[in-house]
Amino acid sequence: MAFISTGYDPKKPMENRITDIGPRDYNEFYPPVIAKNKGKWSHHEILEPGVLVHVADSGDEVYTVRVGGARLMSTTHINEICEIADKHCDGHLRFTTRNNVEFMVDSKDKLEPLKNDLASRKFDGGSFKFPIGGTGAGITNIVHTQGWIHCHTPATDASGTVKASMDALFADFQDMRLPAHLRVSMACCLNMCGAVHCSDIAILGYHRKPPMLDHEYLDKVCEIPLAVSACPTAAIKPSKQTLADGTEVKSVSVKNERCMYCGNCYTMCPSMPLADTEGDGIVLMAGGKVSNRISDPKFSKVVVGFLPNEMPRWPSMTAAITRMVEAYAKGANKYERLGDWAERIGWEKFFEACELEFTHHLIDDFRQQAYMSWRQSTQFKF
Amino acid sequence: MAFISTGYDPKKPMENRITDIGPRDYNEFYPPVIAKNKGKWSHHEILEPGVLVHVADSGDEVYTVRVGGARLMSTTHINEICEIADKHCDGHLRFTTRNNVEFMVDSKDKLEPLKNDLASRKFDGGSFKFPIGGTGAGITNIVHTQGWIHCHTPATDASGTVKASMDALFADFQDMRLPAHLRVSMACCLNMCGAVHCSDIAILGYHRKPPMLDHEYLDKVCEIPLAVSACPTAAIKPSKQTLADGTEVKSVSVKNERCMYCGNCYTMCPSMPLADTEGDGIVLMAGGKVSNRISDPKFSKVVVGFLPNEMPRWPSMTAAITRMVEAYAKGANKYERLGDWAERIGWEKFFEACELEFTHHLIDDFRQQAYMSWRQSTQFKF
Amino acid sequence: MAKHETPFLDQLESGPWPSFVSDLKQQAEVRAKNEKGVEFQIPQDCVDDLLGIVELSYKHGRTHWKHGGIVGVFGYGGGVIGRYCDQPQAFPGVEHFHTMRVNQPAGKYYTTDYLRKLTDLWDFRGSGVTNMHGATGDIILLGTTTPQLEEVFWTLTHDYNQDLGGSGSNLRTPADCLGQSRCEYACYDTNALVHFLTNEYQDELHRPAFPYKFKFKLDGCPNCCVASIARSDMSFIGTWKDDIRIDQDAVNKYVENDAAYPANAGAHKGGDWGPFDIEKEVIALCPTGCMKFENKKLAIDNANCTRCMHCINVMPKALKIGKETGCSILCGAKAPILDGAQMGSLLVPFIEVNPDNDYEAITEVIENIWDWWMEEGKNRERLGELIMRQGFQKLLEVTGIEAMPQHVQYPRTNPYIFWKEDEVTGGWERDVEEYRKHHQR
Amino acid sequence: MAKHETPFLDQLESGPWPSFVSDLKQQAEVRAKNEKGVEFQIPQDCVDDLLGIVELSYKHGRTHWKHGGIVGVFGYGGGVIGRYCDQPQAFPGVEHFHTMRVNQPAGKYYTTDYLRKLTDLWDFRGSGVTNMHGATGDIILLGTTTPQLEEVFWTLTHDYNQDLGGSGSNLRTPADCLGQSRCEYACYDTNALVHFLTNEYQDELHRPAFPYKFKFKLDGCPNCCVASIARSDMSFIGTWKDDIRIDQDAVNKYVENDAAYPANAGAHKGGDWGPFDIEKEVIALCPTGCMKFENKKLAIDNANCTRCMHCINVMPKALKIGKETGCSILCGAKAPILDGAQMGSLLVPFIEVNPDNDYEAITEVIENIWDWWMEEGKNRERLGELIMRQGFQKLLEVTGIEAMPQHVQYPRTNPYIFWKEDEVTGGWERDVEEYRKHHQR
Repeated sequence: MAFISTGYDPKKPMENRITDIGPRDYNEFYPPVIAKNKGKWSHHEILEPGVLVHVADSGDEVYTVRVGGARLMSTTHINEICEIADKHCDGHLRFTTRNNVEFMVDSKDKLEPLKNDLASRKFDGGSFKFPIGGTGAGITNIVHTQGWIHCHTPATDASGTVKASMDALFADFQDMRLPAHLRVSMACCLNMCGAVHCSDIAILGYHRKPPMLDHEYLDKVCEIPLAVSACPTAAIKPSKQTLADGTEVKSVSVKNERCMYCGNCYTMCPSMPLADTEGDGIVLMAGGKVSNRISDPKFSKVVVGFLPNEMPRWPSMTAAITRMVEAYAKGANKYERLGDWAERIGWEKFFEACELEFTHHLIDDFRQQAYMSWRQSTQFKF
Repeated sequence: MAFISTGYDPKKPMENRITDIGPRDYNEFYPPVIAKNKGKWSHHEILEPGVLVHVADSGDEVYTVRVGGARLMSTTHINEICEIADKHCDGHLRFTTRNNVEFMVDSKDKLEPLKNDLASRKFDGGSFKFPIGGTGAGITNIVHTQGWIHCHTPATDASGTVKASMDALFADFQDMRLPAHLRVSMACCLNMCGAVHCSDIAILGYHRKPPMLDHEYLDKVCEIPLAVSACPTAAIKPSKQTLADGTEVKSVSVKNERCMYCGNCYTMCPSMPLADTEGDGIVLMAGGKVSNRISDPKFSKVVVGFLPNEMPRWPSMTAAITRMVEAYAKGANKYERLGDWAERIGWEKFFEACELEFTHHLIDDFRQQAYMSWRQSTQFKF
Repeated sequence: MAKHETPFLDQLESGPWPSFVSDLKQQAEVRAKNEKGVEFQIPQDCVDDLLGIVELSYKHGRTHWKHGGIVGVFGYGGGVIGRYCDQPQAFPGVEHFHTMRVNQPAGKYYTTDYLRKLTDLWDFRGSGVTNMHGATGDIILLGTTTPQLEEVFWTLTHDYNQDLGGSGSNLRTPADCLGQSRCEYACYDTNALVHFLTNEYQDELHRPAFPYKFKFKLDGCPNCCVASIARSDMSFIGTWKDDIRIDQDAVNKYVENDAAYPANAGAHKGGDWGPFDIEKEVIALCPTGCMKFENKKLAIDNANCTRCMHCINVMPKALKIGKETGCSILCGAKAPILDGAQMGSLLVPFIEVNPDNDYEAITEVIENIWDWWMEEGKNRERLGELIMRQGFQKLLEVTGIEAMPQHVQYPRTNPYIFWKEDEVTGGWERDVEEYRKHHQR
Repeated sequence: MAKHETPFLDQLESGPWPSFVSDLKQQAEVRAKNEKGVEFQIPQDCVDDLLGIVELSYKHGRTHWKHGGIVGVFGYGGGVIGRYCDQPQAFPGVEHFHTMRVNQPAGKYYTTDYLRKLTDLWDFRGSGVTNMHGATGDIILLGTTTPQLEEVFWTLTHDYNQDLGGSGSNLRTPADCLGQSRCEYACYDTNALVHFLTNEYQDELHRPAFPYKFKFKLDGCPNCCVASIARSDMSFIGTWKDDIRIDQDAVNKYVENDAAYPANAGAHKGGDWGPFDIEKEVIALCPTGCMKFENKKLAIDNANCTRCMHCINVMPKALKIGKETGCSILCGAKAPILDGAQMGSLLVPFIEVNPDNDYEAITEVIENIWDWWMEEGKNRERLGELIMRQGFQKLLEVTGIEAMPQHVQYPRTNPYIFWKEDEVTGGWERDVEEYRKHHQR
C-alpha cells in the first residue's frame, strides 16, 4: 500500500493548484433526446409504476424507468448501474432528489429489455438491486441521513430504519393505490441534516438523556467556552469539579432539565457523549408536505413521542408507520395528502384511525408559537 | 348642598357593615313569561329588523323589540326607558351584551303600540332615542370604552367615534341585507378595556409618541420603580436629570424606539403623559369573530395602520369602515363573516376590494408568532 | 342656557343614532331645573362641566382626565375607579369624578322598580351619568366624589341588596349570555351558574389576591354571544355529547321554502338571496361535511359533528341541540397587551353543569387553576401568559387532566420534547467510565 | 469469508428492498479479491471494518463514530468532514474515515464515463463507499484518510474538471429539480440557474464568511419536488403571471375518460377510484374556486388563480402553465434546530429569470440579503432566525422591496406597530411645559 502521489506537493500547496471550478456542466451529461427537447416538453404520463413517458412538442418521446435503492452505494453497485446504462441507454442516466436512479430510453421498444434487465438483478442476500417503482400515488424512496454508518450524534441508524421501513412499504413502492403520493423521510437526530420536518411521514432519531461529563478529560480535549456556547438552551455552564483522587479540574456542568439532547455540545466537545442504549430511539412525525398543490406546504407533527431502538428491524416503528399508511389509504379522498386528510377529519380522529396513543409529550411547549397549536375553538370531535 | 349621611360612620367602618352579598338574584327580575318558560324554548324568529319572537314548548310566545343607543346613558334616559317598560312591558326589560335595550311583551297585539312608541321618541337634537334594529344579518350596536368622557389614557374619543360610525352605518342597523352579522367594536387605546381583538371591524385608539418626561416633578409624584416596572417592553430606566436651574433630580429615561405607546407608565406615573394632538389617532382592524359557527373564532387584523383624529366626526375613519362594509356586502357569500370572506378571496384581494392601502406597518413584527402571518406559500394572487 | 359652549359636540347631535351629547345636555338641564328637588350631594352643574371638558378634548385631540389615586370603599380592593380632571378651575364640577362598578344581575334583566331606585340614588349622590353597561358587564355609575363612595355603598348594600363589582387584580364581575332564560340554543343555565360563581367567589372578587385581573364569562352555546372565548381567563361554553335532534318534517318545510320556516330564523330577510337551498346553505357549509340530505331525509354523522351550530342556526325549528348537555372550559383569553392576544384554549372538552352538587366539577377546575396561578404567576401576568410561559402541559398537570388530542388543533410541529428523568428508562445518571469501555476517547 | 460476524446486519439482507448490507458485503468481497489489481491507498479491508463497527452499533444501540478534528483541503473551508471511529484497535480500517462532498451536476444527469472515472478514483483512494447523493445534493465520497484528501482533490480538479461542494458556514452546494430538461411544468431553466449561481458564488461556497450555513434550492414549479420551500435559506420557485393555457378538446377527452388521457398523468392507476369526474376532482378541489366547467367548456378566472398546479397536474395534456414565466423568491427556510423550523417566506412574488443579463435581478436580491446577514447575523444564526429577530419589515428594507399584501398570509393581528420618529408628524420631542399649560399636574 505504497502512497502514490498525483503530483500534489504539500510543501507547495499552491503550485498548479486548480480551485473554484464548480461542478461539471450539466450540458455534457444530458442524453441527446433531453438536450434536443429541453424546454419543449408537452406532457407526460406514468405508464405503470416506475415507468414514465415524456412527450415533446416535436413528437419525440423519452421513456424513463425509475428504480429505488439505498443511497449508501458502493462503487461496485455504481459500476453495475453504468453497465446497465451502457447497455440500454447509450451511457446516460440520472439520479432523483429522493435517491432513485432513472434510466431513460428514447423509444418504446427499448423499454421492455431495460425493465426485464433491471427486475432480474438481485443481491446475493435476496433483495432486489433495482426495484422499479416510486412514481405517482405511491411511496417513493426514503430520503435519509447517515446514522450509525458515519455520524457521531445519531440516536438511531438511518440505513437500517430505512431498509426496515421500505421492506414494510415495498408493495406501495411498486403500486399507485394511495390517495396521493406519500413521502417518507428519515433523520437520525434532531439536527436533521436531512430536513424531515415537512414530510408525510418522518422518522426521527431522538436522544432523551443529557450528556455524560468526562470531567477528567474535558478541559484537555475541549475548548470550554465553545462547549458552553454550543448549547441552544443555555443549559451548560463552566464549573470546577473535584475528581475521585481529589484533584480539582476545570469542566462544565449541565442543567439537565433544560437539555433537549441535541448533541451540539458533543460536536464541540468529545467529553460530553450522550448516546444511550435505552435513552435513544425514534420519534415519528406525520402530515407535512412541501408542495403548494391545493393546500399550502405544512410542517409534520409529532404523532409518536418515543419508540425504543429495536435492532435490527424496528418492528414497533414499522408497525406504527404501516398503520398510518393503511388508515390513510382507507380514509383519505383522492388527491388528499396525509396531512390534509388528518386536518379534514381532525387530529383526534387521526389518532383513532391510526391506533396511535396521544400523550402529553405531543402538546407543544416550545416558544410562543406553541399557543397556535392548542385548540382555541369549541369545534372538536368527541 | 349639605352632606346627608346614610348612617355610615367613617370612624367605625365595620359597624352594621354589609359586604359580599353579590348581585341581585336574576330570578327577581325575569318577566313572568321568561320565568315560566325558561329552559323550555322551542325556537325563535326575527320577524323584522329588531323584532324577535321566541316560542316555548308550551306554546307561549315572547316578542322582543331591540333598540340601540349610547351605552353612556343618563338617569333621565333610564327613567324614560322605565316609563316605556311600565307602559308596555309590565315593568320589565333587559340589556344585551352589546348595550342594546330589549323590551319584551307576551303577546303579538302589544307589539305595534310598543314599536310605535319607541320609534316616535327623539332627542331635541334630532336623533332617535330608541331606534329599533340590531338583529340578524345586519350591524348591531358598537361595544366601546370610555374615551375622553372618563379615561386618562385614551388616544381618541369612544362615544364620538361610535356615534359617527353608527350614523354612517345606521341603515344596516335597521336592515338585514348583509351576508352575515357584522360586529363593530371600539377601544380607545391598546389596553383594550373593551377587548376588540376578535371583531369584524375594530376601531382602536392609538398613540404614536413616547411619553413626555416631567423631570422636575417626577420623583415627587411617582414611585420610580413602579414606573420602570410598568413598561411591558423594558424601555424605561431610572436616571438622574439636571434641571434648567442646575439642580439634579432623580427621574427616568425612556428608550423611545422601544416604546409601544401603551400608556402603562402614565397610569403609574402622572409625570409621563403621552397624549398628543398629531401623534394620536385611529387604527382599524378587521376580520375577527368570536363565534364557533362554521369556522373557528379568529383575531382581527390591522388593515389601516393610522388615521388622524378628525373631530368631531372622523370622516376618514367612517369612510374606510363604510368601504369595508360595502365591499363585504357585495363580495361575500351568504353566511360568510367578514374575516371568512377575506380569507376566501385572500387578503391581497381584500385590500383591493376595500380600496385600502397596504403598508409595511401591517406586517407583523411582534414576537415569533409574527412568522405565522407571513406567506409561506407560492399560492397568492397577483 | 348651557354653561359651556360646545360647538364640536353640538355636531354630534345630528344624525339618526342616539346622541350621547343630546342625552348629556338633557341631563344637565334636568339637574339645573331640579324639578324633583333633589338635595344634590355633588355639584349640580357637574354634567355641564363634563360636557365642557369633553368639548375641550375635542378641541385639543387629547384627554383631560388624570388617573385617580387610590379611592374605594373600606375593605374592598376594587369596585371603584378614581378619576380627576386636569382643569379643575375651569370645570370644578368634575374635579373629582370617580366611577363605581355595580354588579349587574345575571342575564341583565331588570325591573323598572329596581332601576328607578338606582337612578334616584345616582341623581342624589352622583352625576346621574352611567354606562349601561361597562365592557366587563357591570352597571357603571360614572362620576361622584370621594365622600359619597361609602354612602352609595351603604345604600346599595343596606337598601338595595346590591353589591359592587370587581376591578384591579381581582376576580372581575362574571358575565353571561341570557342562556336558557330566552334562548333555545343554551346548553346550560348560564344565569344560574354565573350567579353561583359570583357569590361563591365574593372574596376573590372584592379582595385583591391575584397576580392580575381574572375574568369568567359564560356562553350558553358555541355561538358565543358574550364573547367568552376572546375575553375571559376562563370561558364556559355550552355544548352537548349526544346527537342533534332532527324533526324531518320541519326540515322539509325549510326545503320547501314554507313561509313559516324562514332560513336562519329570518336573519337574512333584508337580503336578496333567492330561495333557501339546503345543499348550498347547510350541507356544503358544514365544516366537517358530516351531513347529507337524500330522499327528503337529513342525516347527520354525529360522531364527526363538531357542534358548530350552523345547521341549527339555519333551521332552528327543525334541529335542536342534543340532550346530554354540559359545557366546555377554555382558558387564557386576553386582549393583546402585554404579551399578545390569546383566545381561550380548550382545557375541558366536556364537564357537567350540576347545581345539585354546587357545580363541584367546575369549582374544582377553577380552584386548581387559581392555586397554580397564585403560586406561580408573576405580578401582572394573566393566566394565558402563565400558560404560555410554563406550557399547556403544566396546566394539565395542575388540573389533573389527562392529555387528549382534543386539546390541540394539531400536535406539536417541533420535536423538542423535554422528557422528565423518571420517564426515561435508567434515568439520567450514568457512569462515564462504563461508557468509555465501549467508546474510547 | 467475512472478517467480522454480523448477525444483526445479516437480518437486513432479507426483504425486497435493496439491502445496503448486501451491497457493502459485495464491496468488501470485491476489495478482498481485487481482480482489477488496484493499489489501494487506504486499508483494503476498510469495508469489512465498516460492517463490523456498524454491527457493534446494532448491538449497543449507539454510534461508534467520533467527530473529526479540522481536516480539509488547502484554502477551502468546507467540502470535507472529518470522521474517526472510537474502536480503532478492533476496526483499524476505519480509524480515519473522512467524507468528501463532490459538487453534483445540475439535474443530476450523468454519463457512465464520468461515473466510472469517479468510482475508479474512489476505489483507489477511498473506501469505494458513497452516497448517491447526500441530503444537500452532493455526491458523497464516504471514507478516506487525511493524506488522500489533497490527492483526491487534485485528481478531481486536474483530471475530472470537478470541484468539491460546500459544508460549514458557507454557501452549501445549490440544488435543483430537473426543470425544463424533462418537465413540462418547469417555469424556468433550473439547471442553468443553479449552474450559474454555483459558479458565480464559488468563493462563498468554499470559504467560510457567513454566520452559518446558507442554502439555495431551485424548484421549477410550485409542486416543489426539490422541497426548496422547506429546506433552503433562499428558495427559487417557478411561477407565471399570465393565464393557464387551455386546450378545450383535450379537457373534454379527460371528461370523456378517454384512455389516452388518464387523470393526473396516470398517477392513480393503482387505485379503484372510478371514472374521472372533473367536478369532483378539479373544480371542487381548486383552492380558490376560480374554475367552472359548463357546456363542455372549462373557464378559469385567472385573476383569482393562485397557481397551485392541481388542475394542471390532473390534466397535463389539456392545461399548460402560462407563457409569462419567472420565479418567486422565498427566504428563511430551515430545520427545527435551534429556534424552531421555518418554511420560506415570500419575499419576491415574481422576478424574471434572465440568463441574458446574468440573472441580475436575482443576484441583486441575493447580495442585498447576504450583506445584511453578514452584517447583522449572529454566530450560527440562520437567515430565517435573523428575519424573525429583526422582522420581515427589515428584510424588505434591506432588499429595497415595497411592502405588499402578497407578503402576508394575513395582516398583523396585534396593533403593536413601532412607528419611526420621522413617520410621526411633529416628531417625538415635545415641550412638557407647553403641555402643562393645558394639562395641570
